[in-house]
Amino acid sequence: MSTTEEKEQTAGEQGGEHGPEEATHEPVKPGAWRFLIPIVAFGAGFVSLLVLGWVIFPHLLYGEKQQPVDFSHVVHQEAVDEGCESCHFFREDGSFSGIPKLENCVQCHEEPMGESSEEAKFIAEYVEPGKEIPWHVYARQPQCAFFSHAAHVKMAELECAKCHGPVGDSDHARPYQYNRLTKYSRDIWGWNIAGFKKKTADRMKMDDCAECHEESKGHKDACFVCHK
Amino acid sequence: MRFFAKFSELDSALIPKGVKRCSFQCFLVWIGILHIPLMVGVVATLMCWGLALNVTYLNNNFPFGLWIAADLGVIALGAGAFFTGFLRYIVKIDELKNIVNFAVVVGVICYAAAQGILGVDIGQPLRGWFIFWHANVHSMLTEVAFCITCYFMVLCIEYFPLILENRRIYKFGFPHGVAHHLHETMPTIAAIGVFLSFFHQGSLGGVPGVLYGRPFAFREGFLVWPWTFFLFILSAIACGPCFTILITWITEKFARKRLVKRNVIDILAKISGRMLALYLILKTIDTLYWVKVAGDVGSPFRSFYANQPYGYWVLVMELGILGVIPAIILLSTKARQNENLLILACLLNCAGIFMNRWIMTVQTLAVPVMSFDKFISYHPNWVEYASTLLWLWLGAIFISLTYRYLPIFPQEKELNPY
Amino acid sequence: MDRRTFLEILVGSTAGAGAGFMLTPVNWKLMDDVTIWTQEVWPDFFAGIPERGEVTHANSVCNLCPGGCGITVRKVADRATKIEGRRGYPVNDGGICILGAAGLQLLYGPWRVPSPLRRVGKPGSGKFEKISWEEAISEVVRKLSVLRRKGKAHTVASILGSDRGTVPNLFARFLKAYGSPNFICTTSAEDTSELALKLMQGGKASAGYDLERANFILSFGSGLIEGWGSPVRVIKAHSLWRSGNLRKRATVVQIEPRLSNTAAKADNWYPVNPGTEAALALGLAHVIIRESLYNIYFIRNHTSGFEDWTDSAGNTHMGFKRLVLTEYTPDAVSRTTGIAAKKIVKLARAFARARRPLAVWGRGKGSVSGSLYECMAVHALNALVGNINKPGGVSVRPEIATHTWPRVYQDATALAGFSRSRIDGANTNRYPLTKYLPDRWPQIISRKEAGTIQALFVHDADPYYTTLDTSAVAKAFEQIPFVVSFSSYLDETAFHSDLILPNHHYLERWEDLPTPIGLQKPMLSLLRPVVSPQFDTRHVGDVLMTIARSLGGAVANAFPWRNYKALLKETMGDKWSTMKKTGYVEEADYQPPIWKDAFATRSRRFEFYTTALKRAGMKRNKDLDYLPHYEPITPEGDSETYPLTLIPYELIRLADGAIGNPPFCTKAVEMTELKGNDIFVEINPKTAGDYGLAKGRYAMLETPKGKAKVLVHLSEGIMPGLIGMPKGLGHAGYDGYLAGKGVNVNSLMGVVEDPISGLCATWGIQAKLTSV
Amino acid sequence: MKEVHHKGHGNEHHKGHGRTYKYGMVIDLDKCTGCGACMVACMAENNLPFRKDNTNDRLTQNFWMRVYKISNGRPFPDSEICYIPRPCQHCEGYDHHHHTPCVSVCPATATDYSHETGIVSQIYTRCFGCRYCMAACPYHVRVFNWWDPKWPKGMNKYLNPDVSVRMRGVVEKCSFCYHRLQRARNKAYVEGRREVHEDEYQTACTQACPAGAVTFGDLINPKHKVYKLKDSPYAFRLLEKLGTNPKVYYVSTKDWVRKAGKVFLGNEGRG
Amino acid sequence: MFPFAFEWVNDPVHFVFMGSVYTVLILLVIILHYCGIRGFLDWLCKKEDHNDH
Repeated sequence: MSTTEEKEQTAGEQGGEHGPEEATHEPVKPGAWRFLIPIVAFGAGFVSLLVLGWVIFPHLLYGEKQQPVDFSHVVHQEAVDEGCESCHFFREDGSFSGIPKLENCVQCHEEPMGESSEEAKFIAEYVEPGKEIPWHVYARQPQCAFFSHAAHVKMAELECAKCHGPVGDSDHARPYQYNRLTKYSRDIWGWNIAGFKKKTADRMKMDDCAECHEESKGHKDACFVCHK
Repeated sequence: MRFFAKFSELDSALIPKGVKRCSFQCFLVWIGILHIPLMVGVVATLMCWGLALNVTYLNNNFPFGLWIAADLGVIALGAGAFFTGFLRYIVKIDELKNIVNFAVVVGVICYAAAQGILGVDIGQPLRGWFIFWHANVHSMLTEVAFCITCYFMVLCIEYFPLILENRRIYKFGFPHGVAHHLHETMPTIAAIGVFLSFFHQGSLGGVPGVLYGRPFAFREGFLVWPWTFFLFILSAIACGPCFTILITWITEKFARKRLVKRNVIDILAKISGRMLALYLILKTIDTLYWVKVAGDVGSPFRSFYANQPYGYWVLVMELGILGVIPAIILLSTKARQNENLLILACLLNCAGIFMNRWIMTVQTLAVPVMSFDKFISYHPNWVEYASTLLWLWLGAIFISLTYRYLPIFPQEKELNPY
Repeated sequence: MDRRTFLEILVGSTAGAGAGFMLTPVNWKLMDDVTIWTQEVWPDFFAGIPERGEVTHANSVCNLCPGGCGITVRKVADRATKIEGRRGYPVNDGGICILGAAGLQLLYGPWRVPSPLRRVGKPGSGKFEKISWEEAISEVVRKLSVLRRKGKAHTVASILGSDRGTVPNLFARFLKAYGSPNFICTTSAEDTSELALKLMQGGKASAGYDLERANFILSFGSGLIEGWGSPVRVIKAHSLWRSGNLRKRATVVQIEPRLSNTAAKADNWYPVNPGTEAALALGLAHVIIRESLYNIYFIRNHTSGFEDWTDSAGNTHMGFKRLVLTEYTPDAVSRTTGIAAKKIVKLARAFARARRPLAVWGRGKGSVSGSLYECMAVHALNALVGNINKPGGVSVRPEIATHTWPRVYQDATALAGFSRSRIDGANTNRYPLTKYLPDRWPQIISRKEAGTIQALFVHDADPYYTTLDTSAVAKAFEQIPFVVSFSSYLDETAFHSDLILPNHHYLERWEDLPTPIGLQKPMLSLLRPVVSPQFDTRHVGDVLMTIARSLGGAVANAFPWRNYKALLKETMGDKWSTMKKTGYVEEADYQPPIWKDAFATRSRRFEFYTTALKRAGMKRNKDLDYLPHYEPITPEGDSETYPLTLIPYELIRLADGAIGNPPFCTKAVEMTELKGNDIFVEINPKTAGDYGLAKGRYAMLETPKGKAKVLVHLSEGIMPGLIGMPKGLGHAGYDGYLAGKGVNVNSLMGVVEDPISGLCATWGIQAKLTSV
Repeated sequence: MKEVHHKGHGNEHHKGHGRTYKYGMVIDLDKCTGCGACMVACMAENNLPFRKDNTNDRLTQNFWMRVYKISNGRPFPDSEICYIPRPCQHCEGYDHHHHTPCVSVCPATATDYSHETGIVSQIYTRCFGCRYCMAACPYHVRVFNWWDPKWPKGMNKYLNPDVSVRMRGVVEKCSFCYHRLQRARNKAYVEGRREVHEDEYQTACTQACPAGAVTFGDLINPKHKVYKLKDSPYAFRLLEKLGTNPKVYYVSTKDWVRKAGKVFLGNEGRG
Repeated sequence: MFPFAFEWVNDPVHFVFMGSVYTVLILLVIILHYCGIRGFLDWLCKKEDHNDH
């Protein structure tokens, strides 16, 4: 139906309309190389989106906060007798205490125990006014999840590090990153923006729960095992 | 004014060669008029999304209402696309090539409408993708969702070459080539479409049919598979072509000229009539059997029709007035030739399918199951109507644009030389 | 660059960007995150989901009704999240009623009074300003000092929900020291019942019903499962009756014109003409006596006034037997009550022959005081079958003695004021036996000259809503220049007060609670703070003591305690430690006295013929007046204009007293009782036919006291000619969750006084219902 | 149309993974007084919303436990009333024949029948509100969140953290207070037990019922009270004939109540 | 985890259903790419012709 004459004609007619604004790209090469133009343009668009998606996007998505006190698990591990359970213990009703309340801390820290400036700050800012420490919880699970520490630690005898990683060996509290959209801790999706993980502790999404359940129990379990 | 002139110029450059279209001003006014009800629909949709579904008359007794009935209805009406494609590319009824493009256009609208309405209907549209990601393949809705999404893709692929065939786009070499090759593969695509459509048209029957807690819609054993399955396919392919005819006729009325030759229409009408007749026979058997089964287990049949507005008239209306009458018209060669009768038959047939889908969903829910349930009636409110009719206006705009700029009626030039 | 190059670059880079985008995690990640946003952030935005925390439980007692159930409050961190029935508690053992379960809505609701409020708008306008406690208290003190100085101490009155426990006693003590006799409490069927016991058995005690062991329960309109007595306990007893092999451990007979839940659950339902229950009771007595089915031993040895008797002056008096045998033949009773004579005979035999029969009295939940003679007639049935102080019967139950307070020293002003006669007319020659007549004072105030009451304290009561003939109450309130409410909630009375001094909510405060109503064993339980006060509220006891101290002089001296808790501790004495530990003390081994010692009447016997009434100075001379008999309490209104009779009915799902119904309970109200803001009245389809009324349609309900637009509900469970209307709706106070829903049936009713006690004996009112 | 049956057939699915339970309920209608405490206890336990303009028509109000008032329809004075508390029936269906009506229809696997506990779960964060399950349920136990979960100011304080607050646009229903089982299990695990005692796991309505009309427990454990109660000659289940195989049993000595409850279709059903 | 099916269960229904879905999707993708690439190649050939011309 169409003819080459028509094509050239229209191009000639309207060519001047848009030209100058778009001249930022490489100059037009005449002749045989011309067919490369769309290919190069394709490549440029492709690469810039890749950079945007993989490098810039995570910075936009996640915000960062410092923990109120730079807590050293190493120092505390040495000071206590019963390992993690000295501070992260089970209550009588089977629930897990999670991050200790101030009252637990005060049992030892009524007065400064060491020289550290962080401890001094902690005592001045929280112990003395009796204010709870607003910790940011790396592993905070969503409202809809019921995570039973008892089932995992007491029954399945999992190590804390299996999910939490080697927190106990940390000498400093790492910065807490949170998803600006969902308010989740970054640890849930994992620090890899693509969601790839190497170790079990790298991610805490439902898939990861299901993966482990499938390995150990042979099935992913019913929804209500962990949901509420 | 200069802008307008520019656009007007562009507009005339886009209009297919050798056909006459109304003036650009006239077209703009027409599109503008369509935007008035369209905006009402948009407002209704935004209300549903913004204020939650309490703005509708749906309630806990009627979780399904107009929207689901409309969904099932438009999918059936859109069956014209797959069935015409099937006849054209697989059965190879060559005349149908003159209407198959338009059938695709109607199909695209219907399937887009189905998805769009579902997008308003569900309470959490932002999570709608769960139906694919967390699919429960035992659910009829999953099957339907997968099929209509895939089939919508197919329809888009079928529609795509039409765009490429636009006068201006076609001039570029690349689109030309793509369109050409797409045309080549069209039979394969049509076959995929037929496969998909076949399944979800049937599965739609299963949507209420598997609800064994709702004895009104529930069928068991042979009656559910393959009976209901094929009943739904049959009903869809009986009315789909009729809907295509109806829309073609309406388009012709607006265009004020013939666009498709009578013999093409007649073929579709004839096939539609046969399908409808077959459907009615099977549906009657199904109904009688259902009455018998219902009678066997304690005669709730009467109770199904005990509460107005769902009395026995529903049965008479659905099968008689909206079933037998159009079937007779469509089967009779003489009656078919009368355009008024033909269009009446198409209208009745399409209304019949809609009524059938309404009965299968809304009446199913209205019939009390527990002996101490209270009968409650449901009717949609303006929000539901507006957000559903929105797709009518969108469809009208879509057809207007397609008709104006794309060569969808191959016989138009021949029928209207100038 | 030419147009083609531009297009190629545009299309190429867009396609490249598109392809690149598909290979980034952005789309998948955002799709996931948007979803999580809908799952977590969105609901949280609306609901404000609180933090998780440690779960603890705290025990206390519910005081939303006189039932006194033990409750266990589940807390998460410092929030109370759920009220449950306390397991092992003597009253309710783990069960809880609908209102109790919704208690937290009252605690955290927006209808709480957040701080002391002073009215700024016109009276009743509901416009208040927040003021400090000091300001509020000093305002009260200022007003009270002025009144006292002017010698008008007696014009101060208080209306309370109860007269038992330390807080009511503090009020009584305050008024006594201040110089006013007008300590008024709202009354209920319990008051009439106590009076009947006093007259027939002597002494001051409440009735305890051994519902658990009774095996034939004859209920004269008592809503046993609608909140009569201590609701959970009675419902538990009901379950006991329904246990056993054939689920018939006990037979329950309900006598009531309407098919209430109790009637529906009863083995037999006798729809009686409303207000004729006494006649039926006496008709049953007739059969029992005629057929000698009564407990001859008890009647012969421990009762007086059964047979005709001669007094010391030689006058012969009619005995109960003669009265009943002559006046209440089944045929006569049948004509009055509308129940077939045959049925009466059958019922009487069944009742008397049962192993442990028990007749209970108190219409509905027992919120209306009722007719004294009717109560006596029913109690006479209990006496006939000899179940007084017996297992499965009715017994007297004293209160646990607590440490008595030092005597109040009244100065001259106090003495002068205190000796004036009461505003409500109780304890006068006209009504010598009655303690309070809370339903009478509105009329009295409106009749008498202004200034009768200069200040009114309201605590634990909502007279503005609960008193019958609401418009008269409103008028009375207008006459009182200074109304102080101690309510925790913005109820009607608070709404029409000049000053609100909000008390702590019951889950925030210490208080003692007397024995739950209807229990056989004396008990004392402790209300204790479960959560810290949520608003700027203060304990009413502390506030009252602060006021007294600020008034100075003898009034201040009457309150030597440091604060309310110190007073409570001192009052409880040696029981305090147990109460604090377990939440209650109970005389578990309490046994009602045996017949020989049971009766404190002058004759030391159960008196059918109450000499006490005679001695009290009643100006009545017929023998009949001292015997239980049927004296119709005629409803207001002429039956020409008002051909139908409106009877209010009570629902356990609708709190109809001083506490407004919480939203959960209102949500649970049946759709045949409330629809949107419209209330339903229940009528028989026959009535509907007679008056051209249709199901579900609007109608105008009119009584001599007022009119209201209602919806019509047709029910086969109500006697033709009657209109049933649920109690507890039509609030104006609280909040949109309750206010404006339905009609307050109290506003359509008037007070009909009992001829002897003067208490409100209204059971209905003539009405007409026309379709609109 | 596909043959529809259980996904992950119960028995093989859980082979070697501890005991299975069938939690169920027996409700004694002779004892039930229709007081509504179960409804409110449920609403309080499970963070159910309420609104100012509740029209009490039960059509847009959310109840997990709803008490039906039924009448024998006879004229005065032979009229009778019975109350039927109706939690989720937790239908089990019959293997390979009938399945839990709502589970198989859910397109997103937001609802599931657990063969370990016999509880039909509903995951609000998974549900996207298509309401197919509501159409499937003949008991109307499933309700939709037509509104956003708003509470009057300050009322959010009593929200139970063990139960998620449902966002608008999702379906919700009674869970047999599953979170209580989760808590009870926690306690058992810490104490070194795998089994939860009967009284450790009771639903809110069971616990609240002042009449003791609701009994809850493991229907297949002979030590549990429900085991015997469900075999009462007066026991029936709602719409038994449909073949939903519910796990809520009712007991009533009144014939008309039993008939009203179980009858939909006349003849004896399967199972 | 299999794409598009988190709730994967090893039963025939899943295989058939998901199998069909994927067959359809793959077929469509192949067709689109086939047409696109063929069209592009055609265009390139033509273009060179044109330039030579």
